[in-house]
Amino acid sequence: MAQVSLATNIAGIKLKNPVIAASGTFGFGREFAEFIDLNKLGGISVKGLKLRPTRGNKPPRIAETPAGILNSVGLQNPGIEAFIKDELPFLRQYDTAIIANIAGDTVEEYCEMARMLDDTEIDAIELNVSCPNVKSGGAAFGSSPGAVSEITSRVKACCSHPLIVKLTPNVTDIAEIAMAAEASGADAISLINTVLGMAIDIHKRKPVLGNIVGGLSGPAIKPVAVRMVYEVSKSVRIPVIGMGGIFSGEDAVEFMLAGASAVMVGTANLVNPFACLEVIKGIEEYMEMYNYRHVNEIIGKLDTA
Amino acid sequence: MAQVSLATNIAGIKLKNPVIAASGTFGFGREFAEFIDLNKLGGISVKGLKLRPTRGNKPPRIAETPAGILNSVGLQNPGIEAFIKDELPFLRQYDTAIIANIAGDTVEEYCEMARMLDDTEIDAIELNVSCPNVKSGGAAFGSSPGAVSEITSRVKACCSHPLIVKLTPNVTDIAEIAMAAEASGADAISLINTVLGMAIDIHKRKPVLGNIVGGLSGPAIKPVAVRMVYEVSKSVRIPVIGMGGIFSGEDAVEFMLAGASAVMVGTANLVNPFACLEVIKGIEEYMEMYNYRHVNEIIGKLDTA
Amino acid sequence: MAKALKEKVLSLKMLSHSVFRMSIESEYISSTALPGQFVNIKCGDGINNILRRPISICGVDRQKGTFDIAFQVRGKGTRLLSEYSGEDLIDLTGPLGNSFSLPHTLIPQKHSKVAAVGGGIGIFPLLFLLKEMNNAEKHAYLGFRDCRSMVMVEDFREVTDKLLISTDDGSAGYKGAVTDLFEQHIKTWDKPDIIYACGPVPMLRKIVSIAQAHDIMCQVSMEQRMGCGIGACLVCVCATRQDDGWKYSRVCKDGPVFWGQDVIFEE
Amino acid sequence: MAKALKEKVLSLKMLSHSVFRMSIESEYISSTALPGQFVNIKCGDGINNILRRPISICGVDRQKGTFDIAFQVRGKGTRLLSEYSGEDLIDLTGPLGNSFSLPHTLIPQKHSKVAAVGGGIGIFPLLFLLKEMNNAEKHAYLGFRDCRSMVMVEDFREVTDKLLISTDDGSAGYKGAVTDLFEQHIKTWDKPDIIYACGPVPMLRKIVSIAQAHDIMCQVSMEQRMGCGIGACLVCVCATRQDDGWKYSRVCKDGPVFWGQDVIFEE
Ligand SMILES: Cc1cc2nc3c(=O)[nH]c(=O)nc-3n(C[C@H](O)[C@H](O)[C@H](O)COP(=O)(O)OP(=O)(O)OC[C@H]3O[C@@H](n4cnc5c(N)ncnc54)[C@H](O)[C@@H]3O)c2cc1C
Ligand SMILES: Cc1cc2nc3c(=O)[nH]c(=O)nc-3n(C[C@H](O)[C@H](O)[C@H](O)COP(=O)(O)OP(=O)(O)OC[C@H]3O[C@@H](n4cnc5c(N)ncnc54)[C@H](O)[C@@H]3O)c2cc1C
Ligand SMILES: Cc1cc2nc3c(=O)[nH]c(=O)nc-3n(C[C@H](O)[C@H](O)[C@H](O)COP(=O)(O)O)c2cc1C
Ligand SMILES: Cc1cc2nc3c(=O)[nH]c(=O)nc-3n(C[C@H](O)[C@H](O)[C@H](O)COP(=O)(O)O)c2cc1C
Ligand code: FES
Ligand code: FES
Repeated sequence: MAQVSLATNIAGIKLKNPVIAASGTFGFGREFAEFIDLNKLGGISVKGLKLRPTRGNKPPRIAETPAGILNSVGLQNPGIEAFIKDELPFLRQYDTAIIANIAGDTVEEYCEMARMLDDTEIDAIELNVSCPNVKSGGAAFGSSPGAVSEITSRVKACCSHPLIVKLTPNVTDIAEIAMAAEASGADAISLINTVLGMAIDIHKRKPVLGNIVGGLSGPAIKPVAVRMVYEVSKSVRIPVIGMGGIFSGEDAVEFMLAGASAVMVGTANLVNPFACLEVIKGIEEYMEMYNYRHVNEIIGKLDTA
Repeated sequence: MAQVSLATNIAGIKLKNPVIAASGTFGFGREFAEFIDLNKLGGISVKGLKLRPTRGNKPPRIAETPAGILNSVGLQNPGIEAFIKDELPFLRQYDTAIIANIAGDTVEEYCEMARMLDDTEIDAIELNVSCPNVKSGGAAFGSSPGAVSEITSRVKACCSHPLIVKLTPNVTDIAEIAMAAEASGADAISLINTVLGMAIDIHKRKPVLGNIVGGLSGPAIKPVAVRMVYEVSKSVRIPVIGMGGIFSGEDAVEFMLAGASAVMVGTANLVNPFACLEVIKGIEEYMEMYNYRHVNEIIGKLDTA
Repeated sequence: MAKALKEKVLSLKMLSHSVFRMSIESEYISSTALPGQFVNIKCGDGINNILRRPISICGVDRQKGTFDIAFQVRGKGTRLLSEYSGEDLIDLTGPLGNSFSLPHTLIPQKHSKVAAVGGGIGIFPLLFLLKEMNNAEKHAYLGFRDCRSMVMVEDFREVTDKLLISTDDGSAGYKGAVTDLFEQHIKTWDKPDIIYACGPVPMLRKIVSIAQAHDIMCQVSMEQRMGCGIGACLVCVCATRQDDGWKYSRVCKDGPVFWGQDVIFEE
Repeated sequence: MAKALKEKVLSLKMLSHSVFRMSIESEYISSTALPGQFVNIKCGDGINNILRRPISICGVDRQKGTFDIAFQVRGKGTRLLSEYSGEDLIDLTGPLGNSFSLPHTLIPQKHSKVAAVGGGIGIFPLLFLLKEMNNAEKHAYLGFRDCRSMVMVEDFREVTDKLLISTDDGSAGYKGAVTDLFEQHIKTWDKPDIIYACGPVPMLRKIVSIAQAHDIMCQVSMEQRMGCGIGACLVCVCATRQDDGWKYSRVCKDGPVFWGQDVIFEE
């Protein structure tokens, strides 16, 4: 059998394989370290960090929907200082890319966090732009090209780590937003974050989630995610990291064919602590089946003739 | 057991119950008439009509995804004249609301169709604004409040039937779009149309659909649809017709609690020719279980305290 | 007229590593189905696996009130179908689609010569068709991948006057495409009056061109991904010729059987 | 330490119209589980029904290497669980969560008096707890909807010195809430040293207030909708007091057992 190489390099981030644990579904890695060898992962995107400790939303915070889940954790968080002091040293023990996913209420908060991370040993920053911009009416930063431009260029100016901008799918034109991020200095794009959704308990006549609305993730959103990765990959030159409902190697290959240079696995971790490892193995098997040696032979190789 | 009444009246359209077959999944009713008594339906929204006969998209036109389907029929269609001549007389035999779903490439086409329908015996027009506006760059009419305003007011000016504007979910702010439709004369809003998605055959390394992308429908999108119906119902005063993944009476009740005055059943018809009837029965059972007598006791009665 | 039915599975037999034959009790289907028609089966729960799966009727027993299907396990739906067992109820709609035109309706005055050409899962509807033909000389040409994939050969032998087999690897019968086998035969032998074909698109395209070259009537049964299966949703189309050009016809309602010359085989 | 396991189901017994007890073979769980801990079970395929379902361990047999769970069928997940049968493999993670503090660790010098108060499905972890207690006088108060819903009464009788039962409709035992039954008892009778409670939130709130009124140590086991079950996703929280105010604690990792006075019962 041909020796396959899953190693890849995205915007200066070295990955031993293209599979990264998605933010918010993997904590700071500690709990999963009981189940799997974190050294085997391409990378870990940590739970979204905020400048200050944050309590998060009122429970219940999760609901099951057809082939998906809704969550409304709302960035419960020890704060970035605690992360740097208590969590990063633990994570740095492992030979895997550590991505700091950050979320702010204002552009200034994002910048402050980026500066605080600047002399830490993380491999990249992932800008979660799905959060509401508290200063300008509460629309998510990620919902307009202008806001994405501003936040990207401002953060880029104050950090030396590779900068991944993570897009929200709740927009009319995702390619336009991705292009704005690219033009403003993003080194890579990751997508998609969760799709806004809601579930109702018809017997209690109440929303299931304490927060009323939440983010839909899991296999249900995979077709939407694949489409957006495809659209974005065609529109930007920087690498794209795809996610949304990846549960198997085959799912990951769909994203890679659509143009993703790497993938993130989120919801799957919740049901299966070995999910990331199984996705890695599945990609490997696919490559062996078709005699590919490098992931580059898959990435963007969709035939749309 | 209390006698429940499912009859309702939406923007002047009398419905014997709040369950309408969704456009594109029920043809012009002929095929379903073999399986069910069309008189039992609240209404039928016919396959999207175009001004001229239309071939539609290249097959394959359907893919199965987790708890959903993707379709890319692309408005295959005998044209509105043939509808009026050959199909409407058949449909008018039945005592059920007939809604003409229309789709144009330009505002003028929409107006022309509305005029042609004006002296026919339909009960309402449903404006499918998910189609690309050929004259202005190909973005869907429904993707900006401005375009929705224009098309709504222009069509409203040339038709006397109640006008339902059917929104696309592929937008950043659905409430804003709904408000634009309301302000421009819409008598009701229906939502959601399908969510843009894509599926890839990793063995052929090709999109599954001949059209590359398609519209996601079915239970997978239900949380997104419920959320949008909730947001729109809070923002407009005109009635809202909800749809997206309704397979049971319980699903329908979710939409009604979220604010929908009526619902449409789409994808469920494809797997189960009795789907609409089962949804009607399910709503009835729910009302009996909680001793409701009128659907108004459910509509919008979500407790979000 | 098609009905939505819940019928009892009587038996499920494994015919090869991947092909199963299922007998289903159904007074309605067995008494109304015509060769070429299919049923649309809800293999899963209809929510997580939404779409029904179209499977041809491969035989009926009107006395017993039963009919048979044969299917290959390919993906999720057919895998679920292979897990049914006797006494389970199966949810299906049918009989669906048009049907093959029987020889006596096409050439009433003659004991006609008929060739049925099938490839892979395309052979199943032909069994029903051949069985229903009287007053015809029946030749069948069946193409399989290899000898391990050969199924229903005895059933075909019973209802044909001549049976020829090809395998891609030559492990049984003629080595090569069934279209080549067929073409050689009509060159060296009396040509048939009618060809019925079912199988993959490249095979059908070839058969139609052979039929046209030899001026033989030809009907083909098409496959397409389906939604409703009853003609309402317009997802299952194939391109067909009409006077003023072409249009998309519904495989589930206008087909699955088309006249060979009417079909425009895309790419 | 929790593990992800695929274990063999040994038996499934129906205890009432909606409650089942399942025995599962697991060397690992039976030898490591502590009372109050739970397992998180993949009831469906994990794709269409994504979330695991948390179910308390209601007993272990260390000799045989087995453990038991008991569950009520409520929705999709527990319904699927009730369809398992002997020899099936069950996919679970566990043992998860912290555990009840046993009396001898809380009051080492004393043969303490213990009250276990359970309502509905909340009784199950208490059975394991009561069984694991030595050197204590054990009273249990179990609340059921009606006599049809009463389950495991004999099991509880075996591991308690006194067992009291209430039903909402009075069809067995005390008529009314188990909290009222319990409150009457500590008024008329020697108060316990420790209360362990598990059940619906209103019941727990009441028990905690009774405990505080009488100055009794009290531990409660909380329920919350869960994601990962291992502490990583932060979806399963309940509000708990801390020095400088309050925070959200993870029921799956920091709990499910909390000190009564630490929990802020919302709404
Ligand atoms: C009219 C007709 C008659 C058929 N008769 C038979 C038969 O007798 N025996 C048999 O084994 N097969 C038959 N097929 C093909 C059969 O329908 C597919 O093999 C089956 O749907 C595959 O489903 P799956 O879940 O196993 O595969 P998946 O790949 O998981 O299916 C995904 C989707 O694609 C569709 N699909 C995949 N392959 C095909 C195909 N070749 N044709 C149509 N839809 C497809 C499925 O229906 C489903 O909607 C027939 C198809 C048609 C259209
Ligand atoms: C630590 C813990 C221990 C438990 N122990 C037991 C036990 O021993 N026996 C028993 O019968 N039940 C127990 N439960 C409750 C049990 O988890 C729920 O009844 C079950 O998850 C319902 O799932 P369902 O699919 O039947 O219901 P559905 O309503 O279909 O479930 C939908 C979602 O809500 C969640 N959910 C629904 N009700 C609850 C609930 N009460 N608590 C937590 N999540 C819920 C489900 O896990 C699922 O994610 C326990 C819960 C927790 C948190
Ligand atoms: C419980 C949960 C918490 C999440 N928290 C975050 C977060 O803090 N920051 C972030 O950028 N994305 C967060 N996400 C989104 C995921 O990282 C991912 O973008 C999304 O879930 C889609 O991928 P999936 O379908 O594989 O889960 C969260 C998702 C879930 C399910
Ligand atoms: C096969 C198919 C064809 C459709 N065609 C149309 C159409 O012509 N016009 C329209 O407004 N919506 C069309 N729709 C969208 C549905 O009417 C409905 O808005 C959508 O599918 C969501 O509802 P559902 O999940 O119940 O199907 C179509 C949907 C499907 C599945
Ligand atoms: S499958 Fe719906 S028209 Fe053929
Ligand atoms: S369920 Fe994930 S932290 Fe508790």
